[in-house]
Amino acid sequence: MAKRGLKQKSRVKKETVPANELIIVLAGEAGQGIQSIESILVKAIKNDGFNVFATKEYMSRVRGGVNSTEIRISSARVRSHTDRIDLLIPLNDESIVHLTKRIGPATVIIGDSTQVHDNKLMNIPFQRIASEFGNPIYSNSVAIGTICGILAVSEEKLYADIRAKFISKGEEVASKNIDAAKSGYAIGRELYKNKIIKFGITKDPSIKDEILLNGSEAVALGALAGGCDSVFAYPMTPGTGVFTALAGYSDKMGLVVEQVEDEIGVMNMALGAWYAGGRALVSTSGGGFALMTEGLSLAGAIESPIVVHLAQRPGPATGLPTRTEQGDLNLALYAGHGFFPRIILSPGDVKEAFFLTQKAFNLADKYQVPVFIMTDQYFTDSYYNLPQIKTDGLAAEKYIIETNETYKRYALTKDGISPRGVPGFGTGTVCVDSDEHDEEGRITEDLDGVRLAMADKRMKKFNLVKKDVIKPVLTGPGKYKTLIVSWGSNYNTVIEAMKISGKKDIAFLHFPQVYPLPKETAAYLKKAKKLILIENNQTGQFGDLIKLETGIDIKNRVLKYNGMPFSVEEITKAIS
Amino acid sequence: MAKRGLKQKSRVKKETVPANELIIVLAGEAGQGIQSIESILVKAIKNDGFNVFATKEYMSRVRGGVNSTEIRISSARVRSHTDRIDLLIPLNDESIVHLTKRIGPATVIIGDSTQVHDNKLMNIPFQRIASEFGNPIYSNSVAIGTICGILAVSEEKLYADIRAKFISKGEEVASKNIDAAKSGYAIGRELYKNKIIKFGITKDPSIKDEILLNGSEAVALGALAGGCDSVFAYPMTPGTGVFTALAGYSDKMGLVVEQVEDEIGVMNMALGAWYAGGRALVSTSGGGFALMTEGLSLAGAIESPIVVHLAQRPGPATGLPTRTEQGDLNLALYAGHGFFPRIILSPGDVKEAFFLTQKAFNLADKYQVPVFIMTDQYFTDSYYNLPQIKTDGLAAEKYIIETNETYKRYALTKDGISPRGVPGFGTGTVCVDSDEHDEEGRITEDLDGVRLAMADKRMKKFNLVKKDVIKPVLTGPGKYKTLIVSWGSNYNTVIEAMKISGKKDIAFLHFPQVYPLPKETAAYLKKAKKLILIENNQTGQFGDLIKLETGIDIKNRVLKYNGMPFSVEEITKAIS
Amino acid sequence: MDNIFDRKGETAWCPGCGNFGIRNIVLNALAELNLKREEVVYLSGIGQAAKAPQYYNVSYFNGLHGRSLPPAAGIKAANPNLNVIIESGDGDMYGEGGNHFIHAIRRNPNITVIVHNNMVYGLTKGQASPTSRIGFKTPIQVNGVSETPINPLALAISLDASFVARGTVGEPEKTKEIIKKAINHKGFALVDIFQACVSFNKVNTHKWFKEHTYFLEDNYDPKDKNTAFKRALEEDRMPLGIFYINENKTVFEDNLAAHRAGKEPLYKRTRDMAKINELLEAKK
Amino acid sequence: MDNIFDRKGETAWCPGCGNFGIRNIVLNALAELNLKREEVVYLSGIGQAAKAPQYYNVSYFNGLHGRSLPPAAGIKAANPNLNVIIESGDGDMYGEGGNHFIHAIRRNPNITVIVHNNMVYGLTKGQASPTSRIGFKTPIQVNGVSETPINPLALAISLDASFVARGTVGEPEKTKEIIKKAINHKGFALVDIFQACVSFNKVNTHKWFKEHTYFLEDNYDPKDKNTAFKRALEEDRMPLGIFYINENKTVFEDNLAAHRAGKEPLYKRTRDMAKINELLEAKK
Ligand SMILES: Cc1ncc(C[n+]2csc(CCOP(=O)(O)OP(=O)(O)O)c2C)c(N)n1
Ligand SMILES: Cc1ncc(C[n+]2csc(CCOP(=O)(O)OP(=O)(O)O)c2C)c(N)n1
Ligand code: SF4
Ligand code: SF4
Ligand SMILES: [Mg+2]
Ligand SMILES: [Mg+2]
Repeated sequence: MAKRGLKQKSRVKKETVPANELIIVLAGEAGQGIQSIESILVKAIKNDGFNVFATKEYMSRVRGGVNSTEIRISSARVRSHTDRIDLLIPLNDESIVHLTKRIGPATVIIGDSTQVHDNKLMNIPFQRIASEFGNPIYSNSVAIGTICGILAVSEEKLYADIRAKFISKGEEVASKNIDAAKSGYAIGRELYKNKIIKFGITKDPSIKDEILLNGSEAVALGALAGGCDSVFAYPMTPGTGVFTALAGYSDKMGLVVEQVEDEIGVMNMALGAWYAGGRALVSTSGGGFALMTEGLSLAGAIESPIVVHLAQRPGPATGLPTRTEQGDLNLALYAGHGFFPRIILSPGDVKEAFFLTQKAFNLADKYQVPVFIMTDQYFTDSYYNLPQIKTDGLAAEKYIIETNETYKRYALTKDGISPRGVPGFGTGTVCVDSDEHDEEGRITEDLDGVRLAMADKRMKKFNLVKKDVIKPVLTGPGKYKTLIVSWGSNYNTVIEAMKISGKKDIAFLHFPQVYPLPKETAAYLKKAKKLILIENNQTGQFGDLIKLETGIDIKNRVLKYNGMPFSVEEITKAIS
Repeated sequence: MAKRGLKQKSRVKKETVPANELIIVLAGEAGQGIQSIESILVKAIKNDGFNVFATKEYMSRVRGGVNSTEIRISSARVRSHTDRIDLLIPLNDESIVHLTKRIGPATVIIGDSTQVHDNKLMNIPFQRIASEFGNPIYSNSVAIGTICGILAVSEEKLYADIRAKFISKGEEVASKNIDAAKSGYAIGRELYKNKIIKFGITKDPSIKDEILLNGSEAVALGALAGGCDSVFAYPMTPGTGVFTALAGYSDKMGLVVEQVEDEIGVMNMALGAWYAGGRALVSTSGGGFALMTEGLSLAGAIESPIVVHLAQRPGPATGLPTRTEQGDLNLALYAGHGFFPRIILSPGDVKEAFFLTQKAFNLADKYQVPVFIMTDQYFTDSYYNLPQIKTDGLAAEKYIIETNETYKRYALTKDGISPRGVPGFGTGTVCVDSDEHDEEGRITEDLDGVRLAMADKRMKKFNLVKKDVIKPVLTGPGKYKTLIVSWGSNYNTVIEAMKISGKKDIAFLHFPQVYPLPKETAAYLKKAKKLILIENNQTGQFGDLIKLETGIDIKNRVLKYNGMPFSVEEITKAIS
Repeated sequence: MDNIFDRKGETAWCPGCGNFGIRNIVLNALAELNLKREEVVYLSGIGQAAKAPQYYNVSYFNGLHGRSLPPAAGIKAANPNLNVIIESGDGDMYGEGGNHFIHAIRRNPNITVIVHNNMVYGLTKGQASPTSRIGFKTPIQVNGVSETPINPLALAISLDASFVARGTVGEPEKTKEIIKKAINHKGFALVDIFQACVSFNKVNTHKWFKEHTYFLEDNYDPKDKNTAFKRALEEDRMPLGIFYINENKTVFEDNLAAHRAGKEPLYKRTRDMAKINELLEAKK
Repeated sequence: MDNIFDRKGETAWCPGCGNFGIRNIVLNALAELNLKREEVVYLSGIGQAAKAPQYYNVSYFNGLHGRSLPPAAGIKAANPNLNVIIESGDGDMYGEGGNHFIHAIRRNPNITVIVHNNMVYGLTKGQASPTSRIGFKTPIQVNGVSETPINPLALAISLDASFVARGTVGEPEKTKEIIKKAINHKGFALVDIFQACVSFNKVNTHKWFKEHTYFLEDNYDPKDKNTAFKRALEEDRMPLGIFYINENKTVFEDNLAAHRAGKEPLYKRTRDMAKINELLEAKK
């Protein structure tokens, strides 16, 4: 049924380097400072008017191993991961081994020959140059300078950024780093002039005014725009990024931020917060969410809103803690015992993540249901420049009512939604119960009367939820022969692959909301002669959902489950 | 899509009392002793050569409320719940209100008019008679005697049973209870002679040698026959019965029985036991199982066998703790993050429960996968007479190997199964890891090599599991027009309803194994003109699974989700 | 006089059960404290004791077995002005809920936790609970309990809980005073209450509790942790009263950024989009 | 001399981390005890400390975060002859795993529990752990920890744990002796070990631990619970050594019906169908 997980076979063979793009990969041990090189670099590049995209892959360890960061710089917007590397800067030998399959004949490798040994290596003595300024530790700044020199990034801003980064360690450290970067810059200029590295990227000054946002920040900011006032979590990669981002905003925004003892506590505490009028987010990954299963069912029973950010990574169990996968869709779909409605959203890019998360809070509150935001490690850790996000028209919609003495939390209404009061607001009592309950929220054993009424009420709400579904997004011609179907973080990669394929009869259907499945789905699928399902998991969980809901079985499943995201090349190949 | 949950509309109207059957219902508060009346009665009746079936429904409380026990006595084998009541013995007024819908014009109601008030009541002064023997508490024995009198059950054995029951409280108490029963017996004989209660059940002396077994005991004994040597649990209705039964056998069988602090601990402790060579069972219900989700994924990752008895009750959350439902199939199907194989069995009657549970341990051990036994409250609490179960040919198959220095727990083999060693048996080390691991069981970050190999290995095992599926059981003509499809505890009720309907072109397909779905399923379904799905849940979860796996959408779904099991009458109506 | 907290009507408890006594004690305590009914929120897990909130005339959150403490903290985080009281069973609080118990004490929200300690699982019909005594026989512990019972007071004191007390249904007046002090105390207050389960615990009966308890001396000073610990360990006759108070702890909700400037409940606040725009601007 | 427990090769730990020191201490302890390598089973949860079993040459069960204790008891239940040792982190054991910690102490299986206490979550990059000190700043606890840190020793003593001790990487010899005694002890033995996380805890460094610890006197008698508790509460300079031993407790696996007659591992036993037939006969 399913294709075998895509495996990268060998060093990339044929390649046509588009001159208007440069793909740089930095690689080295955890602890060698790749992250900080990346953060300075990407900002400097963007502020100079380049389109830029950055993503990283790393091992589950604090030091050692091999991690790498990919930085794509381009005339056009770039927002996805490629296998191809134009310029590789390895900080050790292991990096080259680790990336072998992505090194092609045209890949330029620069590095310090005292650290790295490869036939293709162009030696730049980063360490020696750094030592000239007193400490080999400055070699990262030499590397930053080199890259900026290659790109001819404005020096002034770059050095200001470096100063800002290091000034907390004293003026001397800051200026030494700047000096190191300057040396690197000169080298970079040379490399470019000598046509060692060739490209012709056009800058766009308006990019300076754009923002840089990764998936975690987009979810965190979207949550705040949705009125999120509290976050409960237990650290778990890759869910921690959203938690950390919100903690960073807590003083400014006046948030409740609590690290709970375990994920069971997380979910139950968040439900307590919603009960008393808060708008809480929980952020976790598969294993942590597994522990919230019973609590999710509680949300269903007491009809509490809750927003769950579920950042996926490969399982089963601990699996590959720092890698990526889209393997938790079934878990989100079916977690919890007993029937209750739920909504599952799956942002395809950071802008969509912002708006979907914003909306998630309103949906959760309106329908009193759990809403999931499904991301993954690749999505949370990737970032790129995009035009400023406009919050015009956005509001954290209020649904809470003031109660009076006759208030009944589970009043049976026509549409199944009972107005939600909170304790302390009005004179009524607000009673919620995990047992089957009557309109007042009290335990019942009235099976034919109350139990059925309450079960049917929950079903009515679900029917309402089904009418308010975010439509799938079609990219490409309205008249297509081939339709690519995917969800979540594959979005930008598929878009780019479609462009590269150049085919005129291919379209792509992306699902910002995967559940309830939009009712248009079947019609879209039926129009196509050929369907291609793309999922970053082992079995095609979304394909199964589509089959269940529409009866259409997409047999052509392009699946990947080695812990890495799809690359543009892989998808290009799969759709060609 | 789905029919509204079956609701019992009103007092049963038309009825034709088959003379060869008597349906007795006892009802009263929790704490009034209905359970002990039932246990003495059913045993006495069976030992006298009657076919008997008993089931109970009760509220989630220790005292008060209304509980009832249904006892069917018949010439033929009876094994399912009916709405009809021939003889009702209410111990209080609430009992009559509670059972209103099941009381028909032909229902005879006998009771003590100082306790119960109803136009139809035939007064038998249970309390006064009991008081004559010194204590109104003996009234239960009067009632037992009355029923046995009606049936003309052998007095000698009956009184011996009563003595056995009460002798621990002293000779006086025992003989007073016997005297009370004797008075009741005489009354019962009168009632029968006066044709107040009419029936003509033929006895079969061979029934004396049959056994009485409920669902819980069947699972417990089946587990023991499968080599189960340890049980870990946290009390949760209706999963507790199996736990209690095994605790009762622990001294005789030399078992490990441990009540763990929570369900997370339960699952993880059981996995530890399997790791070291034990064969552990866990028994729980939906909410408790929800907490085991992460642990289940661990079983998947480390390829540990585990047998889960999942006794279902209505959700969401605490729901209706003492009621019945088949609402946890999706949970069992999809619990756990990441992909790994699993097996789900769903016994239809107690004999099948014995053999399936026995087999579950061998399947789990052979394929190193989780195996579920899905029952429900109705199933665990119901019992009836059946011929002695033969254990000939059954064995607890041994799969554990002795290790040597080169042992690798996850050796890559052709079929995906790596021989399983245990620590202390041989000279090798047995290393299991929740992270993705290599053949030795050590953490890996080799994505394209080891990760894919291990993911594919788990898939290979799944393919093997799919080849060894217990076939569905067809009852009725091979050439059918209508096919009833169901799973688990509905089995006997459907069988009886089919007989009553008398239709020649109806057949019934029962699934002892629901997952992986037997490959014959589609063929069976396609042969039918009309399909009827019967499930005791709100949405038709098994129907969804069938749709997903076969593409066949059974639109005609007979669903019930008020917390009660299907009755013979309901299914008869649904299939007519 | 009518007690505004009293929700008359049937309960699901067994006649003679200690739960009734606790209910009366609590009702009196609530009335005497003159709490505003609308500002009291009750929580519980699942069990017989955990049905208590159903029988008061207050708002409640009757959550999952073992999980009353996390939502209680969530409620205080969302609205620190509410008076939050938990009433639940020994199995619920110290068994399934044990991890929350430890960490809620560390977190120290201003809540009151009343535990009905009947040394047994009542609702599920008589299995051992974490407070069951060694040797206690049940249908599961067929040869009697062999695991050391939890001493909830010693445990709470070891975690430096801010208020640790024990009462008994047998002493309604004194227990009521303890509960009142617990509710008035600012911080996490534990009141473990001995309660006989007449249906499933035939050992630790009303009589047994009477014989095995006594009150701490009137001049007992609950400020010293070591003394409190020592007294909590007494086993033959177990002291009752307030064992330990630590007034020097900060309270969970006060430490939250959300409530540093003021205690306005979250539901009253509105999100200022200008601030979001500022955060977005900073991403340039 | 070659240590048979040493599995040479790379680790995933940071240079300078205290985990290396603990590893050496443990390796020496294991070798000196002359344990049979095939009978040692290691367990851990998830975290940096929890990677330890990977680096020994023994059988191991590297389970879920926070869940090392339940499988350890399961292993002892299935085969009481195995020597079971847990090595895990403070977050793993006292945070996510807190409920198992409490109840494993009550259960008292004969296992040794070594906790790498670095007062931080290492693997997830520096959030507070249950043992983090008040005021400790992290990317989550931006204004510093405000929750009272767990005192694992006081907690264990309050639960009457059968062996409670603390060591430090800074004192390898003495800590090794403690671990040896813990492994030889029959029952649940806790050894909390101070270990500096050089990457994420810049407060509780090797130096800090040195300055804030000292060893219990040589004549300290670990038999009295009250004294042990008192000493465990000392904060300014924290004592090291064996705080408490209770030899009078029965051991979990010995109480099981399965092992009352003998300790034969379960995998060696065969099920006698005649017995099943007897049970079935009794259903007549
Ligand atoms: C997750 C989960 N596990 C188990 C149960 C079943 N259960 C309900 S109450 C209870 C124990 C009750 O004991 P306790 O808390 O002491 O309360 P009591 O009934 O004695 O007042 C259990 C095990 C449940 N509801 N949920
Ligand atoms: C259920 C679950 N929640 C969260 C995590 C993420 N996680 C892995 S290790 C860890 C904490 C590690 O801290 P500690 O136990 O102190 O070990 P250290 O790394 O400091 O040695 C966390 C939160 C997880 N793996 N599983
Ligand atoms: S079961 Fe026990 S605790 Fe529960 S109500 Fe009855 S007597 Fe009380
Ligand atoms: S993160 Fe900390 S505890 Fe983990 S290995 Fe590095 S220094 Fe050690
Ligand atoms: Mg209790
Ligand atoms: Mg730590």
